[in-house]
Amino acid sequence: MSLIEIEHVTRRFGGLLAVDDVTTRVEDGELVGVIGPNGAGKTTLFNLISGFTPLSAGAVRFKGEAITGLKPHKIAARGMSRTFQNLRVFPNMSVFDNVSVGAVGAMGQSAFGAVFGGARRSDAISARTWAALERVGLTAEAEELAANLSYGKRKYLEIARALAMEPDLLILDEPAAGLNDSETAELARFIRSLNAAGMAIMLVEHDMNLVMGICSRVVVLASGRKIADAEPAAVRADPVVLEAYLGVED
Amino acid sequence: MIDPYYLQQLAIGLSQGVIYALMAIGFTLIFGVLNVVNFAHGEVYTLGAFVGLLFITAFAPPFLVVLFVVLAAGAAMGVGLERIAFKPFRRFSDEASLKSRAMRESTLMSSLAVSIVAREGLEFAFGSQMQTLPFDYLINKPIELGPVTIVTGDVIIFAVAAIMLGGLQYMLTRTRAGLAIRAVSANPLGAKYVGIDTDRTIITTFALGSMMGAGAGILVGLYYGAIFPAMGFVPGIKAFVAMVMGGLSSIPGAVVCALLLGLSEGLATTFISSNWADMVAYGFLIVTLIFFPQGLFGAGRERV
Amino acid sequence: MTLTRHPLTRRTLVGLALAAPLATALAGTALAADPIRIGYQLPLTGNTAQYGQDFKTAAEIALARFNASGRLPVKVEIVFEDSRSDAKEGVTIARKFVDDPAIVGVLGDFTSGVSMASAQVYKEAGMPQLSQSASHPDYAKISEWQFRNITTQAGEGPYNAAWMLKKGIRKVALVGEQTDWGQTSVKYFADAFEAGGGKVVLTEYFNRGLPDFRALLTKIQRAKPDAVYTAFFYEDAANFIKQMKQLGINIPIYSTSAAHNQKVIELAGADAEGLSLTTNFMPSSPKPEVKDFVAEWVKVRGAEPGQFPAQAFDAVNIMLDAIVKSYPNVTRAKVRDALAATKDFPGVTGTTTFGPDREPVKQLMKVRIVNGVFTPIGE
Amino acid sequence: MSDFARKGWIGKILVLLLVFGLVPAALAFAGKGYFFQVANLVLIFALLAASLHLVTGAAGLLHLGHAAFYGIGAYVAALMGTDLKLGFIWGLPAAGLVAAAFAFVVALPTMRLVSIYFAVATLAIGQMINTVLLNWVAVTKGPNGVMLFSGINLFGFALKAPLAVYFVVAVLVSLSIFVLHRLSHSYYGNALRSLREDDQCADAMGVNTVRLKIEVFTISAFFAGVAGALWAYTTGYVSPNDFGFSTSILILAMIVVGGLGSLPGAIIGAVVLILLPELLRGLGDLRNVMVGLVMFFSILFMPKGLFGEVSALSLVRRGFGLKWGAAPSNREVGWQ
Repeated sequence: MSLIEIEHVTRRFGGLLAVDDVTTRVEDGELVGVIGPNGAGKTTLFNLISGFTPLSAGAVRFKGEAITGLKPHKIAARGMSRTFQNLRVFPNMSVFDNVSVGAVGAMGQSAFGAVFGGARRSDAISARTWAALERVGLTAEAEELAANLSYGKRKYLEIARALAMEPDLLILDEPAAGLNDSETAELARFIRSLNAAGMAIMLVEHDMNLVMGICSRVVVLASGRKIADAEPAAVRADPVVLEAYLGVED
Repeated sequence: MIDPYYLQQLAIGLSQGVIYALMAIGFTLIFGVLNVVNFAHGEVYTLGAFVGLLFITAFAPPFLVVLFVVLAAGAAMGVGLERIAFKPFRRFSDEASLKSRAMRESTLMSSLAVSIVAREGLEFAFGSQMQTLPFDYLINKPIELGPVTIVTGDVIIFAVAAIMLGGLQYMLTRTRAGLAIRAVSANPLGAKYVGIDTDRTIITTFALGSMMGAGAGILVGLYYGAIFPAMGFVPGIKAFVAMVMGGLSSIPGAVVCALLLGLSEGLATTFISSNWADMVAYGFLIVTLIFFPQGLFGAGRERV
Repeated sequence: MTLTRHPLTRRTLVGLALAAPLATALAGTALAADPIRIGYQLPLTGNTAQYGQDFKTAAEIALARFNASGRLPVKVEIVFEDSRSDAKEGVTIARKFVDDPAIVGVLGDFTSGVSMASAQVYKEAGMPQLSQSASHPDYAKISEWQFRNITTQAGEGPYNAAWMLKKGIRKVALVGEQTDWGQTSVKYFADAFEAGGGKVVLTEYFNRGLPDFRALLTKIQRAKPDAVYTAFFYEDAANFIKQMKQLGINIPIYSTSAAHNQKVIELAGADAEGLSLTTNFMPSSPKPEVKDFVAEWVKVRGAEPGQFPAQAFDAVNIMLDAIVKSYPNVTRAKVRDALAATKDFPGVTGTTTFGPDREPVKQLMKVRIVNGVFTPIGE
Repeated sequence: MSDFARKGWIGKILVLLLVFGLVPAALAFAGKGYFFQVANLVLIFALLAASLHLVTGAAGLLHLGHAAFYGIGAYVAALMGTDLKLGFIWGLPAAGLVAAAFAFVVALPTMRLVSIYFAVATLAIGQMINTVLLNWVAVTKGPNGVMLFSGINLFGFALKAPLAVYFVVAVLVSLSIFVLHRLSHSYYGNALRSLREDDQCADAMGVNTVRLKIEVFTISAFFAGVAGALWAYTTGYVSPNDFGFSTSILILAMIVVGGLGSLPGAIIGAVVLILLPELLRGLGDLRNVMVGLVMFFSILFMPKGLFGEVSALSLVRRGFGLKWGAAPSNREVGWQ
């Protein structure tokens, strides 16, 4: 049984087939990259998996159970967490509070518990939060307002928030967008370290070098269809991929 | 043959609706562009009526002159209102501040504060009673249309509302200024980047919207012969309701919904009772919101 | 750090803000030893401010005349407080009046609602309260401290019913504002009218300040009554009458003293012609006290006073009279007893006598608007 | 524990000392019913503002009908006290529960609405409830209002003295605000704030946004209902006029003046907007103009309110022992 099984997933927007019959899977501990030219349907695929966009056809199974049609928070609670392409931190909350929302989401917190509950639950939440902050190296900025962080640090903040959920599958949507080369290299090292610690990761990225450098397997989408699904070296040599990329990208 | 009674009630409901529509046009224009609720619109309406009243008592000019003076005063009020209650809170620096709820809420509150000051100031100056108007200026001479009686004001208000709506649609779609307004409405930052003077466009919008609000004030004041400081509250709420039902940014939608609102209130009075009529309007609103969350004529604006 | 200093200065500010009313109040009581004071709670701002402003003018006229007359060796002062017709404010003012030992009696409020909310405070504290306009049937029943000098609808309703029945009106449509006053007006009239053999064909309430009565008027027209009996104040009256004429509906309108105001004629003009109502105040009355009051009022306001200012004028004079009777040891209890003993007080709204239920016994008059003037009629 | 906890107690004791020591002492010293009335009013509105803070300040849902739930509470307490002869002990919880039940029913369909749509829906609901209070004469006695003569009776002791009434109100309001404080300054509060910031994103973090909104709307209405019961019992008379749109706006103005998103700010906003008109009584007719001007300038010059969220949060952490150190060594101290 794979961690996540994506089967014949299809999404139509009006007449447009944004994602067309894509089937793939991610095993435990795998680091899979999803690449493709602009408009290939990468982000839509992520939205379909994480429940943000309903499927037109197909099915998604996570840890062996169908999650098709579940609300995003239900899917998240099962151990899948994600970041967003266009950086969505909670700007008017502190870094610590931002990250704690991930922990709260995963562990649950009731109104009753907030009022009458003892310290045990909140201790567990703050432990998780600190652990996530430590992992991305943002402990020093814990009290800082998220809006005041630099762009790069906000990227890590968003990842920390996803990590605080202690997910089994982490979905990163273009984490390197807007970063310079050295920052991208740093991020690559960080992603690899997460994966080395045993976390399965799915990564959408524009930056071919990043994906090719760290992923154990690469899925290539073009116009909503999967055109390749193999190890980086094989993908690099695949004429179909070359054609798709050369045809569109400079 | 329809009972003339119901025809008459329909006519009354429609005339109410046209009055709400008159108010809703300016309200929606301002909302559609700035994405903020202008709580002071009701006070612009009231002030428009008072300016007209003062002008009438001082100079006794012809009706059209009164209307133009009031429109000019309304435009001035719009500019002033924008300067006082909106400009200081508008910081078009980046996407985040633009979408910021804080900005919307502070302008909501600042316009509310301005409206309190304006209303209480008027009350202080004029007292809260209805002002006496020269009868010659009232636009309520009956007109018999078969079994139905309407008044001159119905015709005038309908014509003015139609001109406003038509003129606005023409302006928004055919002129440079209108294009600028639409651009700012759709994407303020983008508009700024392509060289549109957003500040000026917003002021223009406020001037236009307030002009219509003030014009509505004097027309409705003369229609009922009732001008008093609190006169803007109820039509303000109704215009707000019509705007939301129409989908927040659609001016024709707001107008249609204002008509629906007037009709439904008229019917409520007919079949239930006058004091429960408000209930129907608000119930209508809730139903629209729940079943047509984008408004009846929404342009698909989401997460406003 | 700035972060910690800011809240501290703000706290100090808040502390000062809390201390300030305390200081002013203490200073206030210290100065207030000499003259006798009356509290007057009334709406000076807000939607009903026009009534409060009228009361204030009337009270000032009454007080100036009293202090000039030398009936008491000490001065009497009236403390006006603005209640905005808001119960929350009314209760706060009531507490404030009760706290001031120089205040021996209270006038007001305008609406029954606020008067009754405040009455709870006056009842507890033992403060005589005289309202010029609260007409809720339960108001005077709250305690022995509540008085009013306005005829309740328990009197006016049947009086009007008898009048209309005598005129041969059998079918009537009732319209009242959706307030406690409107409700009781309609109820007392309807009971008496139906007991007298008449028929109520339609009863409707409207929310005060309704701009458009036409839907309601059309409904009335359809019910084909002989007349409409209305419980509204002058502004709604003007709108109602004008729109009735616009629609070409010709049904006689009868109303209560609340609509007796020069402004009806001012606002509705010729349309107001024929409106019939009852009142206990006629500005055109030849009685000297009425003439004096009207002359003074015209000097200040430039127009004739209506029913409400006259009520307030009388209320102030009745209160002052009670103070004179309890002088020199003026206490709240003595003022109350003096008020309760008021008998045949000659006011501009006729003579006032308080019954054992602290309700006034007064004479009503019938008037109709003829040629733009409220004209007494003997029907 | 220890150090931080002790620090927390100092802040709490100071506030309690103010509410239960200093203020009543000053009130008793002045011996004025007027001040007691104003103090009770401040407390009641502090609770209203604090409960609205939870919905509008923390969760970011612009709520324009809060006064209606306050009104439901007041009517339930008053009608139970008069028609059913069930006194304060029953009336108070019933007021809260009925208001909460109404809010829950209302929330089910409306909580999916976003932003201004939600605001308008609450406005309409508030107006509808008010219309019912005014016009359903058979039950609410309509415009006549309800007179409640019984006063506060605690387990057979009728509390007449203004000081006793003040203490009852103060204890109940303090307890309620304590609960609201726990809700908003906790991880639960963080989840609420995430709704305000970006509810779609919060959803992706596993937060059940719709449920949370319904929950917080209901809780807020519960406390508004409690405030209503306190108003009914301290005034002895309720009428529909007191629970209209303008009251909703007044409560909203309180949390905005105080600083949107901050609980202490909401309370201070209530203190300011109740005391200010009283202080300005001397100005006569101009005082409402002044209130409008003060509101305007406070928004203009203090966009974060008297007590903005960020400074309020750090003050709460510092003053109430919730501060964590920057170093991970202190990590066991987070929200409590």
